[in-house]
Amino acid sequence: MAGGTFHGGIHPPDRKAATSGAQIERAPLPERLTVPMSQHLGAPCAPLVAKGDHVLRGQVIGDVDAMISAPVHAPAAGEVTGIVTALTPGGIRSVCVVIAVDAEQDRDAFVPVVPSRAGVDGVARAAGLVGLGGAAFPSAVKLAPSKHTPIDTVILNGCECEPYLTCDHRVMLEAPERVVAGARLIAEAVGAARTVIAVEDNKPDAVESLRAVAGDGVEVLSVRTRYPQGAEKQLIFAVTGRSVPGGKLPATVGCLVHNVQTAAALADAIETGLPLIERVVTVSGAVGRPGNYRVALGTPVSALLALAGGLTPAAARVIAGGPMTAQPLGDLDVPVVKGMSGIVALTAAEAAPIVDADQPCIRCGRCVEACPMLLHPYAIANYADRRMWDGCERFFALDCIECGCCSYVCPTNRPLLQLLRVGKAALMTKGVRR
Amino acid sequence: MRDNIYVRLGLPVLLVCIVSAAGLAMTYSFTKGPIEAQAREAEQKSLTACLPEAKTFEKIADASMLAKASTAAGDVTVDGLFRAVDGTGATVGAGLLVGSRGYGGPIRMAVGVDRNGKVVGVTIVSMNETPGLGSKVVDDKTFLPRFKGLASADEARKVDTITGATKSSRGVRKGVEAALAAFTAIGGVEGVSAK
Amino acid sequence: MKQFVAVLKNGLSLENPLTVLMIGLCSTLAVSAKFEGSLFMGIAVIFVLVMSNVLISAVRKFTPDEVRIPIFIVIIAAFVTIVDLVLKGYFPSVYSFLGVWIPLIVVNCIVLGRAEAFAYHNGVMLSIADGIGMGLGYTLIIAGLGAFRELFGSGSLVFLGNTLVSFGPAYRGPNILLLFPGAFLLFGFIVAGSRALNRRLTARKEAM
Amino acid sequence: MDLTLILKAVAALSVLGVISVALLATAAQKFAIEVDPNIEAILDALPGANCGACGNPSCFAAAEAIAAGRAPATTCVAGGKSTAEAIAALLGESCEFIPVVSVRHCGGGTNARHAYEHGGLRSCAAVAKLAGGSIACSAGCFGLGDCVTACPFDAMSLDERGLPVIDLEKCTGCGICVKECPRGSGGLLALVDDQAAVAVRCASRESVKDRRGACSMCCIACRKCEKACPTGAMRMVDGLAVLDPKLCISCFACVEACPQDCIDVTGRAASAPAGTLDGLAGSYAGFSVDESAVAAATAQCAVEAPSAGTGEADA
Amino acid sequence: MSEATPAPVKIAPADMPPIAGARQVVAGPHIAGTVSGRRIMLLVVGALAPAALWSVVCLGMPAVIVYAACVLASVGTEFAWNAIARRPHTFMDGSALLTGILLAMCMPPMTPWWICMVGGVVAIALGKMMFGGLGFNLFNPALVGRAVALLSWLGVMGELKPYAGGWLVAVPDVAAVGKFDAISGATRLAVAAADRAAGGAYGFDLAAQYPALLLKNLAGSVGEVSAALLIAGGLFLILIKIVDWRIPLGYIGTVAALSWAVGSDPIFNVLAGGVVLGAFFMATDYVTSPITKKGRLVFGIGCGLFNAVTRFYGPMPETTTFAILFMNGLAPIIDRMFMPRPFGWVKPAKEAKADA
Amino acid sequence: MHVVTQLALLLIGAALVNNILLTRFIALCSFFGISDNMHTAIGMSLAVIFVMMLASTATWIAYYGMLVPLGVGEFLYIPAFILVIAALVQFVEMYLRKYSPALYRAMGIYLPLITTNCAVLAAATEAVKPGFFKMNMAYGFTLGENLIYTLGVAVGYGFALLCFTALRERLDIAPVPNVLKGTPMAFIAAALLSIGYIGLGSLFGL
Ligand SMILES: Cc1cc2nc3c(=O)[nH]c(=O)nc-3n(C[C@H](O)[C@H](O)[C@H](O)COP(=O)(O)O)c2cc1C
Ligand SMILES: Cc1cc2nc3c(=O)[nH]c(=O)nc-3n(C[C@H](O)[C@H](O)[C@H](O)COP(=O)(O)O)c2cc1C
Ligand SMILES: Cc1cc2nc3c(=O)[nH]c(=O)nc-3n(C[C@H](O)[C@H](O)[C@H](O)COP(=O)(O)O)c2cc1C
Ligand SMILES: Cc1cc2nc3c(=O)[nH]c(=O)nc-3n(C[C@H](O)[C@H](O)[C@H](O)CO)c2cc1C
Ligand code: SF4
Ligand code: SF4
Ligand code: SF4
Ligand code: SF4
Ligand code: FES
Repeated sequence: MAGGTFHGGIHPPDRKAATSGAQIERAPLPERLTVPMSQHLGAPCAPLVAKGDHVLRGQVIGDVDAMISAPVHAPAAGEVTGIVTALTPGGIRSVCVVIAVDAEQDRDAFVPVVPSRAGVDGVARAAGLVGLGGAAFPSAVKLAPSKHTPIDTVILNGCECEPYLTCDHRVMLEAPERVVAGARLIAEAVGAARTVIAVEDNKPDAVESLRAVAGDGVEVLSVRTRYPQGAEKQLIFAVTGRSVPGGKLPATVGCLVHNVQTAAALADAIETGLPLIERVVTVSGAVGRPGNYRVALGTPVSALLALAGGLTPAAARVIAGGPMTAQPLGDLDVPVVKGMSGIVALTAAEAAPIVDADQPCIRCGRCVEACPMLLHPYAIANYADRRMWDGCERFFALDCIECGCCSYVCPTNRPLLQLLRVGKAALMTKGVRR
Repeated sequence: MRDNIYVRLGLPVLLVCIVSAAGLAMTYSFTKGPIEAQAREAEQKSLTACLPEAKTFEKIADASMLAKASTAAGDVTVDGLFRAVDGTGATVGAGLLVGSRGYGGPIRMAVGVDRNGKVVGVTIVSMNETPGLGSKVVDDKTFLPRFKGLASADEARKVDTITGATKSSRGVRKGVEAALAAFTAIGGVEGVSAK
Repeated sequence: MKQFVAVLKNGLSLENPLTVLMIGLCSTLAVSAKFEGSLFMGIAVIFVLVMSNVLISAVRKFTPDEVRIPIFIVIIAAFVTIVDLVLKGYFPSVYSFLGVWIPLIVVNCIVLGRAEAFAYHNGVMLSIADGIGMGLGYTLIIAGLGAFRELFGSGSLVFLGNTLVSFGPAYRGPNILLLFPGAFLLFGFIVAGSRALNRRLTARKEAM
Repeated sequence: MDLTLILKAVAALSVLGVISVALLATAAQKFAIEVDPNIEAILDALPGANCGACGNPSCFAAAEAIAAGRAPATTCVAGGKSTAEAIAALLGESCEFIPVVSVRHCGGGTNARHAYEHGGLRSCAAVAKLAGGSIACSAGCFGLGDCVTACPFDAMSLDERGLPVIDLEKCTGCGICVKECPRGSGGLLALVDDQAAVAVRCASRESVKDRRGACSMCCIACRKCEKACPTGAMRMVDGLAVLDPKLCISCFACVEACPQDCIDVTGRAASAPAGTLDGLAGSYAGFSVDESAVAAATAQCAVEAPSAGTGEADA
Repeated sequence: MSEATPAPVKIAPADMPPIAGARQVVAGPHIAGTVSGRRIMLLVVGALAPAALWSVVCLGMPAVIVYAACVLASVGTEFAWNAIARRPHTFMDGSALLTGILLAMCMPPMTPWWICMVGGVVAIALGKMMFGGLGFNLFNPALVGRAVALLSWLGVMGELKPYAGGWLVAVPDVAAVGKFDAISGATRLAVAAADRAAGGAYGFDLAAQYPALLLKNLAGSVGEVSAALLIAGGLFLILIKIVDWRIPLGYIGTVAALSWAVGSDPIFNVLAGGVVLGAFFMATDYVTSPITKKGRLVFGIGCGLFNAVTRFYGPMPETTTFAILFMNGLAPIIDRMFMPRPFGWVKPAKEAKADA
Repeated sequence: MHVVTQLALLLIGAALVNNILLTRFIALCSFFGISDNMHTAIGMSLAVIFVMMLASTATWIAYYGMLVPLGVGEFLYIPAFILVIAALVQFVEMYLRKYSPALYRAMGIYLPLITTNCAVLAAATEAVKPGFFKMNMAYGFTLGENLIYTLGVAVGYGFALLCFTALRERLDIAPVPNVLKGTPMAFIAAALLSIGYIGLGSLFGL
């Protein structure tokens, strides 16, 4: 059996104390929302509104007729002042709808979703639901029942293994019933026999609160605290003992994984018709007032930071998400998007040192030991550094889940993950499949 | 006929083979003399060096004697037995060519034994020992003389080896031991002088 | 004639068999512990190369393609055997040092390599030039290597029984030069050096 | 002289010789298989760099494909015209080969605004993934030289502006740089007709306002080049000047006209033998533009394609 | 959805607390562990320190000279190389220091200073920098230095007198070795080998050598003075996870097992002849040993096998240097034998069947 | 000595102690030429093992079956051996190309290289004219010993070649100074690898 853990991994200092006790606070609306049409994996949406239109909260403002996509809704009532191309936190440039927020508005009123097809996945699609665990994969695709690959186990991912982040933790504490309701809905939708909510054992209070409302048929499982416990394949292994083959989906081993916030949002969408227009974001690190905020999508990161007391003078780096996998932000005016779980400001001392690839690998083997995918990161990185792509392929670069464990442990701080990404990108453009 | 592949390919090869073989056979007959002379001269030279008293060394071809010598020498090969004859034709002792084993390969040496069965001299004919290390058995001028006057394999076994060249010097020592043993086995001077 | 000289020069620098073409390495590394031996090796190779180049070039028109290798190789082997017998008969000390390496001239990659690559396609005169050029290129390196290893490894240079140079008995040279790692090591440096030189030569040629 | 020895030797070697020949001759007959002699010949004609630009794993694989008719004589992109012609001759075909070279469509470098100073790995591919790239322009060059290291023909180098310079004499048009550049698909590097005499140093598809904010050398869509071009080779496509090399006559009117210095001379000339600026100046004069522009063009060319400059000295 | 409804608030730029200074744009992960390459090297130096200091105490001035010459030459060569090649300086990363110390520890105490210097220069220049510096060398630099010095001046090093006398401890370690020491400076291992060859005629008691080998062995190289301190240092490194236990265990285990199999004393054979130094500190060099766990075990066993077999059946008993260098040469192919299988890896054949 | 022990020692001696590449400097051209690619190295190793076994059997038979009875072995063995080897290699190449294309692709392209591979002639010669390899064997081999010996030589070749190829794979990604890049560094690596083999010198008295 699984034993509640996986191979490899690391134990970074969790630094969650600053926000794990902070109640979720609803962020005020900024003057202007910049809502990207591409907040998810898959086809970007086309704007359905034009400059000068007035939109209502929850109104669909962007959609596209593609299987893998999710519509975008107006996070607040206001007037569309422009359709522009702007940078998103992920580093891509996306078409964005800019909304000048109405000064007076009811923040709870919304236009409920109108599903175009029946079933849980139809609602998920209409609500623009995407994975809130980071990848922002359209949930409807995952929830659509499939005959070829029946799902027997639904796992809710409440691990939140990244340091600093506490938004999932707070949601599990403050709204456990919604998480459980979401879990039930998902299990029902895919016809799974077993439903597990997996929480790392450093959050016993969350386990408690979930167990209190779980009832029959929903297991709350405490798993070992170890990064990246929350990564899909590792979590499936920890919970069920099954290994997802390289390049295959979890469904091949009968599993479906969703983040706890995704489940909660799904419950909202089904029960009240609320589309995905807000999410909980942890703001932590070198900021004046760290906390967890419920933020309207499209809010500029700078406004959110301002709300959180601004950056302290020591802040040297701002990142969008947990420190292991997050993208750095070059521009603090980028909007909050569906997949953004946190904003973390790091001081120079906390942040990893900046090094170029000329730091040699001393072949200590720590990265090999840490890699949860059992790869040889040092080798892939060496080959990527020399642009020897077939070397990358020989060492299975495409199996890397970009967890960053290897870079974390490397004593010479080689930019392993960055090199791995370069190698993977090169292999993918070459058309190599895993 | 010309189109036959066997002929087309075979004739040139055959021709080359015939010419080469003939040429080589001729060269061989020309050089055979000098080669043998060289070999003999080299033999004589090293034998003389270890038994200066003798003028000539006559090779002993008696198979049974050779067999006896070989058996007595054990691992060490006996490459040649010689009757040492002085200017008057009298047998003054025996020369033995033996091949022992050192660090880097075979050590071939000549051992001269006098009428009384005592070692007169040892020379190294060829060896492959490491320069600066194994080569000490020659470079160390005190080493080979250590065998002078020894009369039996047991005595030879007590000769000290050279530090750092243990294996080489032990190889030489074994050669001398074997030479003495072989000399005894073939009946000493009597055996040698018996024609 | 110009071509003759050009081909000859080629073997010495830009297409040196050892440092550029990387063939004929075995004997180079093996016998270069002593200057005398390596010099004779070089001479032997020149002899075999020139003679076999001449003969092969001469009979190339009558050599069926399918059996060219056996024919070449028998010709080469014949010359090698001649060298073998002559050295054995007249230079026994050299012979005893070179030992195995004489028969192995047959398979010395330079000899067959040049037969295939040059003599089989060119006339007798040019083949002679190629033989001499390649042979000299080989000899240059191997004798130089031999001189260096012997001189600095053992402290003296002996040729046919005469000591040419000596650092005296107190000299303790790095013995490793005489052992096989030393051969590999020095040759690596020689290749590096000759490459740098070649690069400069080529650059100059291009500049002209 | 030992006659029997000679006879014995001759007999021995002859026997072996005969056996060998018998073996080989039998083999030659029995095991004969059809091999396409063309493969070897084609392989000889290929450059042997095994660069993989043609999509075959090695030159040998390419040769096999060409010989089998699975690939055309022009398969080898790296070998260029001469290779294609040689192979076509081997196959008894004639070939239509339009040589291409790689050209950079960016004049940014030190002229471009940098969004941030990136840290870590000095590689364009890596920086492209960092917060949208280190320069404000979404199409411009990062100047970290991934293309330079990737070029198998040593045709590229980074200049002091932090832009890759392509030596057109060495560039074989293999297109590897275009593939390796993270912004190659956006047109930053592109393969163009070898004869293209000018290049637009901008590939941005952003609004002119954004472009101006990002770079002082950008194309501002003023249409001056379009108007100046006597043959209509320079046209405005979606707010960006684009050259049609087939129509270009190397008059350099556009170079002269561009207020942004955004159009550059490549060192090639449409109607003159490749690589000579003399011929270029002639056709230039034919369009009666003043002398200083020629000087300017020549000077720019020296920056752009050093070897073309030396080529001129040669001629 | 029953939260309080705050009035819509607008954040005017004037209200905004400072958002400045955050200009680092670097790829993730954004936090890093605390182990640095330099710290690893210095910890290894630290683990060696007790044994090294004790050897200085026992051997006195000659050991000081050997240490000084080796370290100076190593670090100096690294400095000079980078200066000449105009590369960034790396002599402060601690690995050259470590190489120097380890080189010194495998030199005989009476080695002339100039041989030590040559060893140090060769170790760094030939053994490391030519390969591209730290992390790229294929063979253990210290052992390359020692091997080249040894092979170059076998005569000189073979004729070194044993050193008797130290600073703090006056009694030299001669008694246990018996008359052999006086004659030739032979190590205990050499005496044991001679004794074995003579069928035990010398009556050399192996078990009686333990105390000397563990605590104060003067017949051997500088680093071999105290096996106990080396073992302590090695165990410390294993404990703090700098060294993988597989290599030392495989090495020492194999030497012990083979010694036992040929009827010699396993403990004596492990303690003598630099096996402890080699197994804990030299075979474990990251750069020149396999990186996979299985590979490391195979590597350790290989070292032990080579060491023991050559010790018992070869011409010279001290073959630790060669054993490790030989296995260094095998390390890449060993790694290649244990190529990674990613998590969830399926045998291609099986997968094909499943798909069909 | 038991005959099995003796044969085992012969094998170890030929493969490791007197390794043909690193301690006897034979067949170096292919060693350096082919060691830059693992696939090629594996193919070559297999081809060498196969051809050497075949060739040394053939030459042994030719020598004892013909040259010695005729009394011409002394001076005719070089052309005779090399002729046999060349013909055999070419024959095998043709045969494989026809009947086992897979095997031909795996090792066929290396076969021509083997003709001029010093190892084959050297091993064939050692079998009938002992001493060349400095093996401490003072007698000519029987056919069986010859086979074992040749196997040892060939396996030793393959082993060293594969180790070296793996080493060079790592050299490929090392920032070696420019002058030393490529072959020079390969020689230096070979030098250090051969130091390891020194430790095996004279093992078991071989
Ligand atoms: C093209 C594609 C198709 C997918 N299809 C499914 C699916 O049918 N069922 C499913 O459960 N997940 C599906 N996924 C989602 C992934 O399994 C995974 O949940 C998602 O990529 C986020 O994972 P991560 O955050 O661990 O990276 C799909 C993902 C991609 C990229
Ligand atoms: C390294 C790594 C760590 C992750 N950690 C978490 C986590 O702590 N919590 C989480 O919900 N998802 C985490 N994920 C994302 C999951 O793999 C997976 O995509 C997600 O749980 C799917 O749920 P969603 O589609 O609802 O987002 C992580 C992914 C990776 C690659
Ligand atoms: C490269 C090398 C070459 C050697 N050459 C020889 C040699 O030629 N002769 C020899 O007896 N020992 C040779 N040895 C072995 C040792 O020098 C010697 O056997 C060992 O030190 C034991 O010697 P001892 O018993 O006199 O102390 C050599 C060792 C090495 C590493
Ligand atoms: C556990 C460990 C053992 C080491 N052993 C050696 C050694 O035996 N010789 C050496 O020169 N360097 C050693 N080093 C230092 C460093 O790894 C070595 O210099 C590299 O091989 C240089 O690239 C060691 C380092 C560590 C961490
Ligand atoms: S980032 Fe990739 S290679 Fe590195 S530890 Fe994670 S999965 Fe392994
Ligand atoms: S952790 Fe770093 S130094 Fe260690 S093996 Fe991996 S890349 Fe090399
Ligand atoms: S510049 Fe680009 S297209 Fe030209 S040769 Fe280099 S990589 Fe190929
Ligand atoms: S052209 Fe592309 S690859 Fe080349 S330096 Fe610019 S961004 Fe990098
Ligand atoms: S392999 Fe080329 S000379 Fe030996």
